[in-house]
Amino acid sequence: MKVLYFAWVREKVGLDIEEVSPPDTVLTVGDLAAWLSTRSPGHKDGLSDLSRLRAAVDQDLAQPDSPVTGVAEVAFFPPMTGG
Amino acid sequence: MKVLYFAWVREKVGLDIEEVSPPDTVLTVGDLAAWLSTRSPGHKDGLSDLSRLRAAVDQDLAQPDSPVTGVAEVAFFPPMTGG
Amino acid sequence: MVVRVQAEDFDSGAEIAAFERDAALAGAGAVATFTGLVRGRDGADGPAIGAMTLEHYPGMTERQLEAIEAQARDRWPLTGTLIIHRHGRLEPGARIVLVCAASSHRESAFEACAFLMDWLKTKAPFWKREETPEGDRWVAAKASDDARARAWVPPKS
Amino acid sequence: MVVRVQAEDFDSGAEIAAFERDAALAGAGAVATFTGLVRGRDGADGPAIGAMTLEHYPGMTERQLEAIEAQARDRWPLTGTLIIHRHGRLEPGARIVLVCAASSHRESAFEACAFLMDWLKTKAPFWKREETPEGDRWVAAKASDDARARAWVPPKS
Repeated sequence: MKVLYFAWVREKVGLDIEEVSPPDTVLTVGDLAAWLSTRSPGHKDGLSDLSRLRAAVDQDLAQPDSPVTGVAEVAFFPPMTGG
Repeated sequence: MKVLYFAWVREKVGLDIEEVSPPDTVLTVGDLAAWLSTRSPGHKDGLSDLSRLRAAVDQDLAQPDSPVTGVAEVAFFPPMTGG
Repeated sequence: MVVRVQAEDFDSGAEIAAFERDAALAGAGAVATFTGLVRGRDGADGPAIGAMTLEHYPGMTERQLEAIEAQARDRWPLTGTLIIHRHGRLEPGARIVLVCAASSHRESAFEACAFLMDWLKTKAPFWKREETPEGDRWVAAKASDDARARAWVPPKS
Repeated sequence: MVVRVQAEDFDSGAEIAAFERDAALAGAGAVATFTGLVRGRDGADGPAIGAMTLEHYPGMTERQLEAIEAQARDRWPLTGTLIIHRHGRLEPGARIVLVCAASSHRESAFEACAFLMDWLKTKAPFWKREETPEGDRWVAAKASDDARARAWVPPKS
């Protein structure tokens, strides 16, 4: 599974993209964020407060309880500020 | 006093502009329309139904009870359809 | 803060580009524009519309458009406005009116632009005469236009 | 029905002129447009704003803009839409976004244009980083933008 980070989440994690293989216990976007948070202090800093984050699963906006089993791409980022 | 007519009011009256000297009893826009209506069948046709008309006094929108004493220019026309 | 009433066509692209350039120089963040065209038909499957002729009241037109524009500036913090309105005979597809409003934020720019259009529809002295297969006819004012214009008037306390 | 995401600047005047030409050919009577610019300062007397950099999520951005555009076409009878959104570093006064909507009547054109802006503000994956005298900072999302986007969702029965 590819995981992408944008804006300050990218800066805190220190990566813009990584390839990960989460265990079968990781079922949702929320599970994935919690599991990724254990990978480094940067991951923890960027991903531990889900309320400040938005996520996308296979390029569609997702919720903390959206499933991630079998998906190709998950992204974490702050609320959007386009326009 | 100059009186101007526009759109179908102009067509019915058969004039786009005329110079008139209404008697002192003509105090308001409504009085003026009633007085002008007596000038010809066309005037009557164009001006007798005030509810279908709009008016301007010295180029500002006016009401049937707006005074016309001493004004330079009164206009009668249908509701506007610009834009 | 420009008002023009003219028979000649105008170049929307050039007008909007120049308006936007001034807005950028004034530090604005939002430019809303509206162009009104002579429609080709009345409704998606309606009858074809012919050319139309716009009659107006020279002098009063400019005066009313300037008053409408001043109202908009009173209500919203605008860095610029532009109103161009044509008169005379216009073929289907021709430009009738261009309204632009610039402000710091998009809410003000959108609202001022919609307000300018709603008010000029009911307060600027223009009258449209349409050419139809059954002959010419004066376009009747729409009650919905009056209602939209009145919606901008704050309720009296 | 065109969506473009690009680093390059665009020519609003030329884009709007071409959009309006297509609208006229489609028989539309109303073209509403919005251009978003990098503001020069924060509020009329606020501090000057420096350049900003727009980061985005390539692929998802186009996908979301197309979804937003499809929503607008479902809601209003539009003859055409155009969305151009830039990314990368943009100086004050630079164009960020252009949205156009064409319809038979002005209500639909204005509403669709405002809707497209409100929705792309909260649903298109862009993030702004501002350069300030105190250093760079990520622009925080506004609660008011979320509220405006939600206002378009019809209440559930």
